[in-house]
Amino acid sequence: MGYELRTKVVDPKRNTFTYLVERFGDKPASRYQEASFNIQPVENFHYRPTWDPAHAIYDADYTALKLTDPYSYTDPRQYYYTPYVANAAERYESFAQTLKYIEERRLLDRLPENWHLVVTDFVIPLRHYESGAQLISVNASRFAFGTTVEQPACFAAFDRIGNAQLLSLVGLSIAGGASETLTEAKKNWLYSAALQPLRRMIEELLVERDWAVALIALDFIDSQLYQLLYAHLDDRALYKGAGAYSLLARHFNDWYGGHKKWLRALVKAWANDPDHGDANRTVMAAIADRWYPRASEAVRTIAAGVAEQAGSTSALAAADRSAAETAGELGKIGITVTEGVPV
Amino acid sequence: MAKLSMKERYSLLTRDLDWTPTYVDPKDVYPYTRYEGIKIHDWDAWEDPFRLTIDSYCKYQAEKDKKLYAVIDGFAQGQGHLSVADARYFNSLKLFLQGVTPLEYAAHRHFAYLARHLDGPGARFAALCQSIDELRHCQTEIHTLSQFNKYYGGFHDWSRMHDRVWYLSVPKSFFDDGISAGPFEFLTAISFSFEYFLTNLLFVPFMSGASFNGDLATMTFGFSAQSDESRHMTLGLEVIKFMLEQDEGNVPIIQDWIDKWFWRGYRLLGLVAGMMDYMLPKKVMSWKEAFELYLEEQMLNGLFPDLEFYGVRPPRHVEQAIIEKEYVSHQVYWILYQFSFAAAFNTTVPTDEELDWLSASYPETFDRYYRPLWEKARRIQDGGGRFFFQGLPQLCQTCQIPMGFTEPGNPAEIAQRHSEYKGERFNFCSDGCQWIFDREPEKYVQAWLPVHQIYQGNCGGATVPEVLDWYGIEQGSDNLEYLTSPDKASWDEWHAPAALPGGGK
Amino acid sequence: MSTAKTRWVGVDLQDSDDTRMLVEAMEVDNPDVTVRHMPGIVKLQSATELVIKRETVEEKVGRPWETHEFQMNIVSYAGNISEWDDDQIVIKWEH
Amino acid sequence: MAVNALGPYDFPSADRQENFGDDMLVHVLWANNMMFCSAACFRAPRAMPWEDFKAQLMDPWAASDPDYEPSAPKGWALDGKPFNPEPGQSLAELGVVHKGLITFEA
Repeated sequence: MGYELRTKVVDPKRNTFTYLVERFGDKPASRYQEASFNIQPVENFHYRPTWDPAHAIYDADYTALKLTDPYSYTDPRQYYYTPYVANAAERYESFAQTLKYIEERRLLDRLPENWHLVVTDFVIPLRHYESGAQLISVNASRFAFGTTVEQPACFAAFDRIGNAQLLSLVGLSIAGGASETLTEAKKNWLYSAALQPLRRMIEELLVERDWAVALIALDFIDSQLYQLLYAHLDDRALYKGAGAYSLLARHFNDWYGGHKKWLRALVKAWANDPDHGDANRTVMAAIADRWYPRASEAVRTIAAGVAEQAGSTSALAAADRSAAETAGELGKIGITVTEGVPV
Repeated sequence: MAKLSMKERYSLLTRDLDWTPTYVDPKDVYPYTRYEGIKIHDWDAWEDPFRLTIDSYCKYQAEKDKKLYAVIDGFAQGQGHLSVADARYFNSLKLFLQGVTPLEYAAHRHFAYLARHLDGPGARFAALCQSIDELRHCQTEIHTLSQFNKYYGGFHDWSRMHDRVWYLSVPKSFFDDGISAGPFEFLTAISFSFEYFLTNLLFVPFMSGASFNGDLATMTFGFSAQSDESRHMTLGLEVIKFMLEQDEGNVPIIQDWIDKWFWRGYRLLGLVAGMMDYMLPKKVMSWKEAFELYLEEQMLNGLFPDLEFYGVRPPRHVEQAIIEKEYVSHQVYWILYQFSFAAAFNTTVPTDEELDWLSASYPETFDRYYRPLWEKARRIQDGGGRFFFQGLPQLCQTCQIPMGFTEPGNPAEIAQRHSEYKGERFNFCSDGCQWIFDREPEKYVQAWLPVHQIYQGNCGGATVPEVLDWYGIEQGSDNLEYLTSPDKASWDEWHAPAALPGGGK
Repeated sequence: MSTAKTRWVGVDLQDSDDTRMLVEAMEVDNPDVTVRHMPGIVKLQSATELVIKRETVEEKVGRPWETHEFQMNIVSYAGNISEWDDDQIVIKWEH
Repeated sequence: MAVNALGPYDFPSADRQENFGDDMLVHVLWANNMMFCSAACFRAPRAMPWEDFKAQLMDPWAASDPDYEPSAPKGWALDGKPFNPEPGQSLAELGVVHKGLITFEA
């Protein structure tokens, strides 16, 4: 019977799902499109949340930033679960290989003392920062309106906890598989003066009810912090014989390079929305007024700590540069940053 | 160097990432975990239900997906849809895509809420993994079933239908009920009741059914999803034990939730019961057998003696479900049969062989109550007609299924219950649904009941064709009788003996 | 139903080539296990508990095997996973 | 019992009488005929005379079963209590309430 069947030409009656035909035309859809468009329920919700009776189960009003059509936004990486997880698996595998290489050659032990201190006192404590970033991202995944918007936030949350785990693995490695370095790192996160503005800002973002405000403000930090620690110091590490630092930093720098694509594209979509663009720009400028100086201060305080404790002569200038560069980048996509930019 | 145990290492990589905020009030960081009355004294007592770090999660999941998509692609390229038992089989998949896939998505979204808003980092991490898993399930289901959408009706507008069509308000309202509850009730509802207690009755029939009916693609996605599901089950059981151990005052609250969500879930599974006994051309096992095996044997005899230790008894109204196992599938499919003019799947009178199988599987009830109905339906059909309920049905305010269920033990008498709340009357199909309403009438009065919404003029118009248009149902193709459906016609055409071999491929 | 109720623990595995070795390993470590084949599924049940030991599985598959890998095969289970560590997985009822 | 909620939780019923204007919802169950899986639900003016309700709404529905005879229904009950509707009485006069239930046998 199988043989007979294969002798017949069976033409498809339909190219894809109706709502994709309506959106993209009558042609076969990509797997990203099938997995991401018109998935979330949009109407006829049965009951109001008891934990927030003022809103519906899915509600565009969980943020002040609006999209006329939530599916006007597309993740430029076109990640749905499968490519996301395949890429993530590669990233972790590649990190594991780096760490193995470093361990085999005892490169962490061979770090110059001040670079060792940068790792233990400034970088590894950021596993808590990443963990806070995870909470902010996963909140966006719950409360955003529309699957193309919430889906990358979900992946970001997963990435952030992944980053926290990678940083923790470095800590475990430094302590020869024991937990002391992580215990120390947590103390630093809680008490080190250089990290407190950062921790304070993250905590305040955890009580911010508008998911998009928290996500954008988080990126104000990310952009400057990743630039300082994983790009600038990576560069310096190569000059200063801190090979292990450079090898590790590269992974985080690469990650942020991919990560920022989806969020910046979302900012653009908000800024250029046909109906809400102007209002969104006003809201985003207000977010920048409130949070950008805080982010710059948090990162600058870390740079000052690195300068003071690890003897860096370039960190402060690098922090200022990255605050200015980030402001410039944001300005191009629709967030006017006026406060917290060094002159 | 001392290698840390899996448990210690896992703890450092997950819950140790947490810290107690000092710049803001921790209560404001986790505002949703105190209003339900559940008391948690020590989140550290949480036992991680599984210990998978992000790197190994991604490794295993990437591997699973690689295997899965290879099967999906191979099946599609080989025109696998032509080799299933019969095109009638696809109706069970239509129901699955319209009714179950959206629930996977809803779970994705609301486990994200738990991953943010539970106070305990161990529990949050487990919820985060489940959130992304559920997205996987939603998407792999869409991708698997997409190939059938290209050839058969009923698949093409599932998400719009889930928001609008009458029988899909049953699963939708079920999940909306969970989402709109607090985090601990949601965990009891979905993690415990649905994922642990009832999941086997949902997935095993569908996946074994797929396997038995030659649908390798669906079987593979189903089993691949189930391999994640075992983690979710472990979470469900841990959640219940954790809450019960934390405070004695939690016990009665959780008992109430177990009672509510058993009945809520059981009513929803009525759709699966009808699917199993009627929509699968080749039967895996009867609903009654599955119920006995998975619910009675494994849960009531296995799980509940364990929970008795904490002072939890088997769910209220479970004895009614046990009585109903003799007939509930017939009642549900009889509803679907006579309302399939308004559904995005086809139904038909069972064949003689199937009628005999049903008689043998349900010796107490089938010949006495249901065979005569099918014989009459067939006589009508033989005379050129088709029996449809020419009107709209009475709906249960709670489960939203047409009120076709009967007095326990008497399949001939439709059960009618009603309650009054603020001077208005509300109708129910059963003691269970009435009890659920009476506990929280403020909630259930909001229900978007499809029949009532049609009568209020909110569903596209006053006539059936207008409503079906609004539903997104392609009339004459998605709906009505299977034997006269385009699905059947294409299937016959594609399987007609070839006079001459056509092309080479 | 009988009056003397057996409290089964069980695990349903996907009926695949990989699973066959797992089932063999479980038969070694769980003498009272019953194995039942259903469409697409192998159902293992025990009246006491079910243990999956890394060592035994490794002997059967002839390569290193992490207990995490068990999740590649599992479809469902009944009981409580009371242990899932580097060396073994134990499924039983606690009380 | 009441719902536990964070904040006021009091929403109007989705199907309150006023949403149907001068009409209401009426359920009719053919009690001894399993062909109909459930009772039917109709929207009808409260002032509609019984004879119109039966002829215009109920009879066409009951005729889904080819064995239905419009003269056959007997044993009328309203919410479980026997009643004898007169052709000219309106639904309101008969005491039918919004979402109430009329049963018959045939």
